[in-house]
Amino acid sequence: MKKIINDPAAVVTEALYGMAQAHPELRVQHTDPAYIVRADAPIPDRVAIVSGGGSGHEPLHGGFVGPGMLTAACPGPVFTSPTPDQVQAAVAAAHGGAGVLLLVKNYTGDVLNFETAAELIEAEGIDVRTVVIDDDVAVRDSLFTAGRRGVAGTLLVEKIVGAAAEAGADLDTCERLARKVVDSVRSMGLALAPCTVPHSGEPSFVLAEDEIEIGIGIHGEPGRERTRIAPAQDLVRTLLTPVLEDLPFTAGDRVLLFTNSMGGTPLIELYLAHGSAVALLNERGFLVERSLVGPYVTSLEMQGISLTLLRLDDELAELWDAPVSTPALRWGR
Amino acid sequence: MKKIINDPAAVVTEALYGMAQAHPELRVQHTDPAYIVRADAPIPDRVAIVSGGGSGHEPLHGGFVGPGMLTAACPGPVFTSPTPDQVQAAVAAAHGGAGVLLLVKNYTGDVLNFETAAELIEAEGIDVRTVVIDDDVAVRDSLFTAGRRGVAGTLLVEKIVGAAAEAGADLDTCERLARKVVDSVRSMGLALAPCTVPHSGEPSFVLAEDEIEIGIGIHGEPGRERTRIAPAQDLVRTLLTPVLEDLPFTAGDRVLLFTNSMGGTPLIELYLAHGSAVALLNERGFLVERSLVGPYVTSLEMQGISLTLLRLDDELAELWDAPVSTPALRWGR
Amino acid sequence: MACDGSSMVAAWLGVAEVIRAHRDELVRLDREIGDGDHGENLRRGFDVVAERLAAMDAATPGAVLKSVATTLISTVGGAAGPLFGTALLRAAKALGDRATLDGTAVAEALAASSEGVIARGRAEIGDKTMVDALVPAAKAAESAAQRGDSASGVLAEAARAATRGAHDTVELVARKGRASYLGPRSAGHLDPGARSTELILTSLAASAGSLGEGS
Amino acid sequence: MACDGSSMVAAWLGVAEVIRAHRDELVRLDREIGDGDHGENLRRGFDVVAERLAAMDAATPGAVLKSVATTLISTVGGAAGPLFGTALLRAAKALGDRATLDGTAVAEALAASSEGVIARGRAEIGDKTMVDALVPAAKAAESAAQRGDSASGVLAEAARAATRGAHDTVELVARKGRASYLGPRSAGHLDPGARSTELILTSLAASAGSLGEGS
Ligand SMILES: Nc1ncnc2c1ncn2[C@@H]1O[C@H](COP(=O)(O)OP(=O)(O)O)[C@@H](O)[C@H]1O
Ligand SMILES: Nc1ncnc2c1ncn2[C@@H]1O[C@H](COP(=O)(O)OP(=O)(O)O)[C@@H](O)[C@H]1O
Ligand SMILES: [Mg+2]
Ligand SMILES: [Mg+2]
Ligand SMILES: [Mg+2]
Ligand SMILES: [Mg+2]
Repeated sequence: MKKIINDPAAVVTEALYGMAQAHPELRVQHTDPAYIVRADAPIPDRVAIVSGGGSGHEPLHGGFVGPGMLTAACPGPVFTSPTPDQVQAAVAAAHGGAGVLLLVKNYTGDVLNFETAAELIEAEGIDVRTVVIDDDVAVRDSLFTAGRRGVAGTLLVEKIVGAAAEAGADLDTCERLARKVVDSVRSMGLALAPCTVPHSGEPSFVLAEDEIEIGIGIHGEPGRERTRIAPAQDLVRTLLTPVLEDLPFTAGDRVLLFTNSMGGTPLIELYLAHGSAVALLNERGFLVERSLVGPYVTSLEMQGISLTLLRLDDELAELWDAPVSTPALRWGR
Repeated sequence: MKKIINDPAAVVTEALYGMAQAHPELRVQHTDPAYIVRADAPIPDRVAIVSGGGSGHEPLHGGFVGPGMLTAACPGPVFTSPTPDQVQAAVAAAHGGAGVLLLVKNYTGDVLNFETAAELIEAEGIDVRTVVIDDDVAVRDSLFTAGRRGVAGTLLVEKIVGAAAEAGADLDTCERLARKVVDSVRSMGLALAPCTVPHSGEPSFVLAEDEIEIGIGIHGEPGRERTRIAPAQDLVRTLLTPVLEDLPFTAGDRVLLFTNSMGGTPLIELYLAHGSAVALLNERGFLVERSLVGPYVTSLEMQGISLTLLRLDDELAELWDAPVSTPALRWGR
Repeated sequence: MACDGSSMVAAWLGVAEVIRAHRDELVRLDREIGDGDHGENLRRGFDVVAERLAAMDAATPGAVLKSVATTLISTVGGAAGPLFGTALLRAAKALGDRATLDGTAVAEALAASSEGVIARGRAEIGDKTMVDALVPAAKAAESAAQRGDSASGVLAEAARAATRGAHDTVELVARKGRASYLGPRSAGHLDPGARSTELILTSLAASAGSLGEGS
Repeated sequence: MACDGSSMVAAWLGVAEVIRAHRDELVRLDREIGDGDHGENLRRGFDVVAERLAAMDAATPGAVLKSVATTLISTVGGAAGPLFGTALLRAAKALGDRATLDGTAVAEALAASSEGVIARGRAEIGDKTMVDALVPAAKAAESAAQRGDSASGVLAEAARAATRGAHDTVELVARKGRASYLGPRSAGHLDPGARSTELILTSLAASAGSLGEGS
């Protein structure tokens, strides 16, 4: 394992220290219980939007803290959900009196830890709601499984709900919007090469020279199948087909297309894949009205991409376009 | 070679097509002669800032086209300088009547092609100036070599000069500022793992399990030496020491620290390295007044980082802080 | 020596050591069918458990369990943190403020633990989780207690059942937790949470045995 | 057949084929001490050269060279594009509007080419660049022309000298171009630009030879 780290057990703490240096517009608590909060929080009478999860997906979630998006985020150890203490501490720093919305990716660990946190927060008399995000179509949902995973679609939920909260929406509205985005967004990813978790030191999986994993999760969890590497346009079709079928999206739909890097795939390949996906969607009669391309929901240095599609209406498009000012996502104003 | 591409010879064209889809605020000519220009160009009586170079360093340069930064950029084939035709075409689209400043990274190919372009542009009666950027301290400058390479410092030149042009500075001022930044900025990088150029199909170099290359160039050119991987804080010291000695920077200097990923290094390691560099600079009495952390001047999927230090004064700090609105760098307004 | 608060402290210090010794194994097991952090999560948590227990004043067995539980909840994260935390909180509650434990108390604690884990995680037996070690352990404990076994005897039976239960997860297809994403590919691997449950119970049983019998 | 415009077209079509055949070799050489694009850069340029020449009307040798030059300048990029472009622009200028070439004309064209490359690239002999193939070629051409050799004879001498010069770059340490960053590590490798210069001149000489002598 070759990494730019010191002690594997101190990676998150030390990275948060660096993040604090780079972003004076945030308040970063880099030691336990670690959290990241807007410097101007708590904001009176504004709903606090709080998310979090294992580290290693940067810029998710901490890079999305700021005006127009998250009020606070809790980074757990690499690929491990944060503890209830962290969530409580983040909420204490973020809560402005108008309630808290917890945005949680659907993994057993995240759900359980946020569940415990929510109980404790509620016991303090704070109005707290939880919305679980599960946009990954690679895993079939069923009563007998842990359900679909939360992946890149999380960014869209955070952006859109964050915009609403910034504009003064109440907790009911924020919760409704989060559920609306969750209901309208689907993702699927693939990997060309694995990542290595610092405390493990071994690649999360092994692929042959010409092999790729279709339906990869953002922790290196396997997906639907292993296949041969193929031309970009075929890979894009392989990802988009189940995404389009799942919701289902229908021709004429207005959509936002988010082409995401798993971390190690260069921007030139991302743009190429994005162009290919737009062309395919145009062909099938979809209106690609918004685009996002970049390494936003990553798995350390894993090579691969995911494609996320969100069905837009005026309400969602407007909230998407609203100003946002975070380390990783910034526009408007 | 596993990449998300179709035909290796079409990578740049297809990626530019995708970029055009993602960024309606740019005009992207994706076929030959390829260039990227702000959609609102030419802007009357505003100096046009034009840069370019081989592709594979994304978001450099095309991702820095927009208000407050580049007017236009010319993407060559992967790691190959653009042709004079491309520069001419970009300038034709960008020139608003107040002259053109060409920002060129110091590589023989880039210098020669931009030189030829400048002659042709001048012959059209346009006032054109060229500033060559050579911030990489890994390679010793000498009359008997190709000189120091232009690397991550390029971003700082483009940002600062772009801000001046946006504010209406004349060509003399823009040229002076470019030279001032070039005189005040130094960089050095290292690589943990190589990249593979699509048309070559082979890694640009080979490192052993525990080996890293100190002083790597952004095309995988070798640097000073190969050493063993070491803790992050030692790596940071190895990069910063020659950077600090070269200018030289002196204690008490106000500086901007730019921690850059070569492409495949995840953000968590970047932030960790950034924190380590800030701590070292603080110890030595420098004032780190501005920070930038991210994958901005990359070498495809190469793993590694570079550290860039710019000596700040009020003029440079103010231009750095000025609003910028490009695909990859955005703030203010 | 009685199965009291201080022997409970000693027993959990022993567990912390066992977890440290098996950290890499648990990481490896979790890498095979999960995300490779189970050993590191528990190591992080039990290091703090050991620290806090070493500094702890004399307390009832229930209070010791409660302290271990809250420490695990606030340091482990992941799925295992809240699940082991719930297990121990429920056990603590079942024990109340008893000063020493007999076999029945141990069996009741284990029954409460396994019910707690099922209530929190909604896994059933056969889903290839820690439930597959914990439920058989609780059942074996109940039988042993009914036979009148001592605390250490009950724990020894529970540990044996947990070992068998953990081993039996190898052939199962996971239906809960991260391993469930693997579907049929999860078969052929030992579940890391079942393995750590086995390790914990075995260590507790060993401590109880060497410490001698309670009332 | 005379060494005229149409044989010049044929000769450069031959060069385009040779470059295509050696693309991978030139990529490999450039990967060893540069950035691995030399073969691909020239392939891209000469593909367009071949296209345009095939569509070209009858012209003087100088006009053909000028067309090849401007095509290379606008398609090759990198260091080689402007350098080969300059070389051929200068050669075209030296030939003026002569309809056919003799040995002296060829030698003059090569002298102008090598001066042009040196003026543009500021490399000297021994810097491990295409100059190390081109300068000896020009010198050998001059001697051959002074001995009264024909155009094809002069080209053959030039090609032989270029081959020797290219081969001699192996032991040199690069002081110009990308390979210079390698310092001493650049020794032991053939310079890709010297190799492509050798290939071009050898192909031109072969075409001239098989096409027969000019005036
Ligand atoms: N729903 C559940 N019910 C009971 N146990 C579970 C459940 N989900 C996961 N587990 C247990 O947790 C273990 C994984 O723990 P750990 O690796 O620490 O958490 P994570 O899966 O969040 O990385 C699994 O091996 C399994 O035994
Ligand atoms: N200053 C120079 N003068 C003459 N030839 C040079 C010079 N710099 C580089 N070259 C030649 O160019 C060749 C490399 O060309 P190419 O790979 O196409 O360009 P780049 O180095 O820009 O990738 C080198 O092998 C060398 O022969
Ligand atoms: Mg985990
Ligand atoms: Mg090149
Ligand atoms: Mg795990
Ligand atoms: Mg080259």
